[in-house]
Amino acid sequence: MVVATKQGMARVDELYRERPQRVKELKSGGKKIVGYLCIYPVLEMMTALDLVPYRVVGDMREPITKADSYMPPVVCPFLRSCLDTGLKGKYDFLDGMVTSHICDVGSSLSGVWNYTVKTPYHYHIDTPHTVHETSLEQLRGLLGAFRKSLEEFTGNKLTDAMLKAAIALHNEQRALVRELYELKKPDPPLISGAETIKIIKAVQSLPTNEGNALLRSVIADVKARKNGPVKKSARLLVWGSILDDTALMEMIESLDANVVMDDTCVGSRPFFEDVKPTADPIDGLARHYLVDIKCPRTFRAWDFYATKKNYMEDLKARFSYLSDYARDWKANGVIVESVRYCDTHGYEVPGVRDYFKEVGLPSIYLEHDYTEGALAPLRTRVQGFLEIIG
Amino acid sequence: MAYYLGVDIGSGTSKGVVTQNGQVLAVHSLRTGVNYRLVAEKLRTELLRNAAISAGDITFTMATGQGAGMVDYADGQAADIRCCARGMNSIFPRVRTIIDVEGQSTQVVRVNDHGQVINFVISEKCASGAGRFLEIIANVLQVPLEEIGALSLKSDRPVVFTTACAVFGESEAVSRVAEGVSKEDILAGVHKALADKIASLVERVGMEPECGMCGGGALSAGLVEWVQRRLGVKLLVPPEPQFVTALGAAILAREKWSGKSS
Amino acid sequence: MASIYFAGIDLGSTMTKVVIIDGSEKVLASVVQHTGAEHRRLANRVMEEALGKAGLSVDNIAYVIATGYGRINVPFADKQITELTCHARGVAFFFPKARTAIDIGGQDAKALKIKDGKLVDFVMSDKCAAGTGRFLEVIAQALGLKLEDLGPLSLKSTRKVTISNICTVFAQQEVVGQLSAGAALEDVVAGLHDAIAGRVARMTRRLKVEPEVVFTGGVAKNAGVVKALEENLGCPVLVPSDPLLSGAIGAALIASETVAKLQASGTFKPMTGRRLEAASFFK
Amino acid sequence: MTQEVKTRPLNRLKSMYALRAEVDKMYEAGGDAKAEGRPVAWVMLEGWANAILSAMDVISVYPENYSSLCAAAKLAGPFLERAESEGYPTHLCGYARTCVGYSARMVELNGQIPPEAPAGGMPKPTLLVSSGEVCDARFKWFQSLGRYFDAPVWTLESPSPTARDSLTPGTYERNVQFLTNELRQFVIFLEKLLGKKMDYSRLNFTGEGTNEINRLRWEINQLRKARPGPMHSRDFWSVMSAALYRGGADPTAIVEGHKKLYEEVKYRVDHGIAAINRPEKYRLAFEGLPPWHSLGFLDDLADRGWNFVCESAYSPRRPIEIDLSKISDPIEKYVRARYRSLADSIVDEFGAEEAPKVVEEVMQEGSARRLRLRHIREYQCDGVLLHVLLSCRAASSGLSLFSDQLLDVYKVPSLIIEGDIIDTSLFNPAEALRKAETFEETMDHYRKVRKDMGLEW
Repeated sequence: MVVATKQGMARVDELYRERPQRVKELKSGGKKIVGYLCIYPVLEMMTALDLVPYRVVGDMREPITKADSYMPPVVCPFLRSCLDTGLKGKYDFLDGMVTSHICDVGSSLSGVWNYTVKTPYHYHIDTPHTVHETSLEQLRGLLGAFRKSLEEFTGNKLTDAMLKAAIALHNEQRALVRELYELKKPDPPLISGAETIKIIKAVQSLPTNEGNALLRSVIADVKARKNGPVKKSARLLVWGSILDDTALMEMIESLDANVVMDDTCVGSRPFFEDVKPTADPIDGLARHYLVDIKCPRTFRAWDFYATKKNYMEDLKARFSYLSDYARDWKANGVIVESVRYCDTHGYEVPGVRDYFKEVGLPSIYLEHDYTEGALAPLRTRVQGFLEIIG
Repeated sequence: MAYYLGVDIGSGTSKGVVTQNGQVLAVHSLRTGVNYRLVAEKLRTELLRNAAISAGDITFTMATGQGAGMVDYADGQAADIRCCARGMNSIFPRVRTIIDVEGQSTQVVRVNDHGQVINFVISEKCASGAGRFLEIIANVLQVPLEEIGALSLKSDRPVVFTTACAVFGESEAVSRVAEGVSKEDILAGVHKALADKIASLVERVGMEPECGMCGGGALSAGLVEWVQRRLGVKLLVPPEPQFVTALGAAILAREKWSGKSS
Repeated sequence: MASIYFAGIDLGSTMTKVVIIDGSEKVLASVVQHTGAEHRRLANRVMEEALGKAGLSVDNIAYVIATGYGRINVPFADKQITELTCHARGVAFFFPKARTAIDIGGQDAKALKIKDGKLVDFVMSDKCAAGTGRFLEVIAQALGLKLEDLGPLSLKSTRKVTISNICTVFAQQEVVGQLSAGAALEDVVAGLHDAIAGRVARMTRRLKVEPEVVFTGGVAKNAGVVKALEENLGCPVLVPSDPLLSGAIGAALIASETVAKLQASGTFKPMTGRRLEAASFFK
Repeated sequence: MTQEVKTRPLNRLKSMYALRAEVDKMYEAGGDAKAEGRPVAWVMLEGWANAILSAMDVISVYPENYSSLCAAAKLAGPFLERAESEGYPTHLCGYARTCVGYSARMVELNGQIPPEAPAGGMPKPTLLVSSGEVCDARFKWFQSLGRYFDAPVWTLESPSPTARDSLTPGTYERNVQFLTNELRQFVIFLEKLLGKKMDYSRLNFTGEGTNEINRLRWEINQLRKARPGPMHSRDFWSVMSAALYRGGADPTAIVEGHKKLYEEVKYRVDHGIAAINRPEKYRLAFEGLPPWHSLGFLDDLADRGWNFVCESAYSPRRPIEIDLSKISDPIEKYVRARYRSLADSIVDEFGAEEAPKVVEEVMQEGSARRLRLRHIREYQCDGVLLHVLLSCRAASSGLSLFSDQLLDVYKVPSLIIEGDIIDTSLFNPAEALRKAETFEETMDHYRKVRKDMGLEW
């Protein structure tokens, strides 16, 4: 098997340019590669069975031409792009595809993918939306079924021991990513927002152990290097939907700002909470994927059973982690980003901005249609925002 | 002697065709301007003069296009897509997929051997997928419409347009020029963008040979070439592609009169 | 004694404006020209013209701020600042009590919230020509009307028609349809003005409109749109004598403030050998 | 008078009007309840909360229905604009944005109903009951109403497994448990909120009322298979609100209304009377949600001989006769009475003979294609109108695949019309008619194709 010669950021750049490179090597070595959409499919289970989880994303630099036949232009352009990429054969190396009920379009994409792209193994996890005991119990049941299905697919038994080992490995990865984000606390940060996306995307293109190794070498690399980002007047937090391309970050950071923290899913979102160790590993996993990951696709509330509603308490319960980020990473402004036609983020925007207003963090809302070229017009908005806070 | 008249009142230009036993007797086109009624009248006058017949000689007039409802002398109306399908079928009986690039929208139409529409798709509610985009850019770059195609083919690095809006395509072209991008590259960019849009429309209805192109857009040999490259097929293009829909209207006029179609 | 001068240049998508002021914020010269295909060269020409008017030479200018859509294409500027900040500053200069500013330019529409003469919040229209000056230009052209005639014409309207299409190109079709169906030209034009004003007012309300409301940009010269905007916002709308200049004046004022700051901190270094060379950039 | 009726393209059912009027009573009931200080819930349309709420004497009103009502009255515009200025992206659900605009207005008026609100408006809610069923908007939207009301929100989950999962052993029982637990928690929450106990005997009563109405709706829909089609989609939509958005209303009147409706439709079938006053040239299915603001568009199509004989949304469920005597828990009983396993539904629909084939197909393809397409064949549709909603992902994202499979399996073509449930500016009738006329040739063509294939219509 070919072993990667490059390490650290050099390896990251390599993988950012040619993502499937390593998994294709592994495939030729007999490993099974399983694609997953968004961050809700339970990676630990795949890793435990020696499957290689591979994050499926779109390509905002490639015009959508084939997906139109199956998904109208009025739905999430990111998911349309994922399908388009699949229809163009760029995910043909996948042995399996796992999706979950992230959102309406995500679910319908699952069906369309199954019908058109026809990845050999296909599984859809009907993840609930609410955060309370009943839905947790439901998710535990669903994960049991997923476990069975994976066992049939691989022909191997998935024991609790294997699962616990995998959880440990993934928690290690989460810890490493958090360590990486520590390097964004200094002023100037040691890594830029654009680089962060590259690193996370690279990690999401590798088997977990290799991803961890890469993270270690990157952290060493970054600590050592002299040519990191320069000091800028603004330190920004970016909250939003998928950013799987550096284009937007590069635009922001070409101005008088560094992006020092994010809450996005090719960023900190999947990594900032560990899977808690539990007697039955499924309990910890269910809690992690339903409660801990904070994507607007989930209905999180101040107190699910509250008979009195208090808007600010509710916002605090849902978003206080964001003001913690701002405090710890010394952010002085927030970019609220969403891809057009994203309902779950769309409904969250007024609330999350109310919260930032309440805690005195200036914010700006940027909506884009997941087309690299079309980001240019946002430049003036961002610069204007920086002039206000700067 | 039965004469049939087909008029296609488009928002950019209006075209008319007079036929006699399936033969084209006269064609004429005019800028539509701001009044459909007026242009429809002028158009008929011109056509009758060219055909050297009088209004009374016309057996049946079929109107189509944006302003079809404003043609006071019409005996019937038909949707432009049907007309286009019939028109192309009469010129190229073997055509099964038709790309009709009009000023305001682009249609891709699948037809059967009778020239009946069996599937079709129209570009979205925005002019970026239509011939108007080419006009606007040609105008900015001060290149005559006939030449933009040839020029665009000279470029090997088409610029990527960041806007879907035809109107803004203009200001974007302006700033690209300012950035020092060559006219060739800009024109190539516009043609490529349009060819990509057309290709995805073709994807949607599914392409069946033979494939033809008509409408004002087909006047640009450059666009035809770009689409051929993009689809990898040879396109059948009639000598006067802008009249195909009007011709089809005349054919439908005849069908209607002889009770063949409802 | 040599007094000090500042320039602001606003490169819009359709119009380029230059304003030169002196240390006492007195406007010495202002020039407005159509933006051509070659921003930088034009910037030079317009700047030269303004200098001529003011009877100054380029090295008299202490500081130049470029703003607007083409701001990056001004080689002789000390700094680029967005039109958002500059418009806000310029509007506050014209109307000290202004709290809300609406600017409809050729490229986009913006609504600004102003506090103590400074920009505090803003919204901008999406990249679609509807609700911008282009919308009117394109349609005026199609109707064979002069842009400046639209306003007076629409004021004659007695029963304005509703224009429902959003895309400029399709709105144009709709207009022709309406006219052919016998609608009066002034009613159609009034409808177009209402369509723009409606879109812009909706956008502006996101900022919670506070008086005074000031309307700038080329479209503010159109009395019909001003009226429609007042109807849609339900409050009076003020228009400066030259609505095109707010961005350039704002830029010049910010230039003077910047220099003051730099001088105060003793870090002001005037750009040496500022030249208006005609940049040629066709490789 | 009769002369005039004949010339109208649509032949509306007389018994429809009484049922349509019932909807206004629902809003009146809401208003009265508020006036008398009784609790009022804003509720999402779904099968579960209704019966429980009314058994707890909570009056339900339905923002989704109310938004469509505003749209039909052409009064939604200002609410949509208000939502936009409240900072909600304009691509969000038209129902939700109308409701947000309405709520913002209400707050502005210190909780009073906005004077511009049609049908007396919706009173300020004591409780918001949203649903994880059908679409994302429904559980996100009520949460974001927290900006305007201090009313607590309860979100009822319901599973949406893929067809393949549904046929996997264990899935059905798990989901029954899930639903039962969800409803138990809901009851506990209501008891806490209202400070009183649930009276389960009343749950059964209202539950059965709902079932009776559903059975009648289902039987009426069976009659609609006749040629010519006796009941047009417009009549279906006019009466469906009374059946689905009942709130606390006593079901008797609505049951009676549906019995009369059944009789009238039956009479039409027996006497070959069509739902349109024109020869039935084409039979169509309506897929997606209707353009409430422009339903007259279907009259223009009726004028061309288009009869809309069935629709995918709001359809009644096949009545299930299952023995629940062994189930003691009233909530589980309630769940099992209306939550059918896919395996059983396939047997219901295709019969024990064909069922295994269908099941096998589903397990291979992962989707219940034939189940989804079946009504097109049963109702012998010549074409399908796909209404792609610019503000609704849930109703739009699957349509293209549906039309693809439909053409593939039954050679029935689809016409895509873009529009919206609420926002008029997104619908262009002239363009739609232009497409429709063209589409007639397509339907003619595929009629021949089906004949050649030996399909029965």
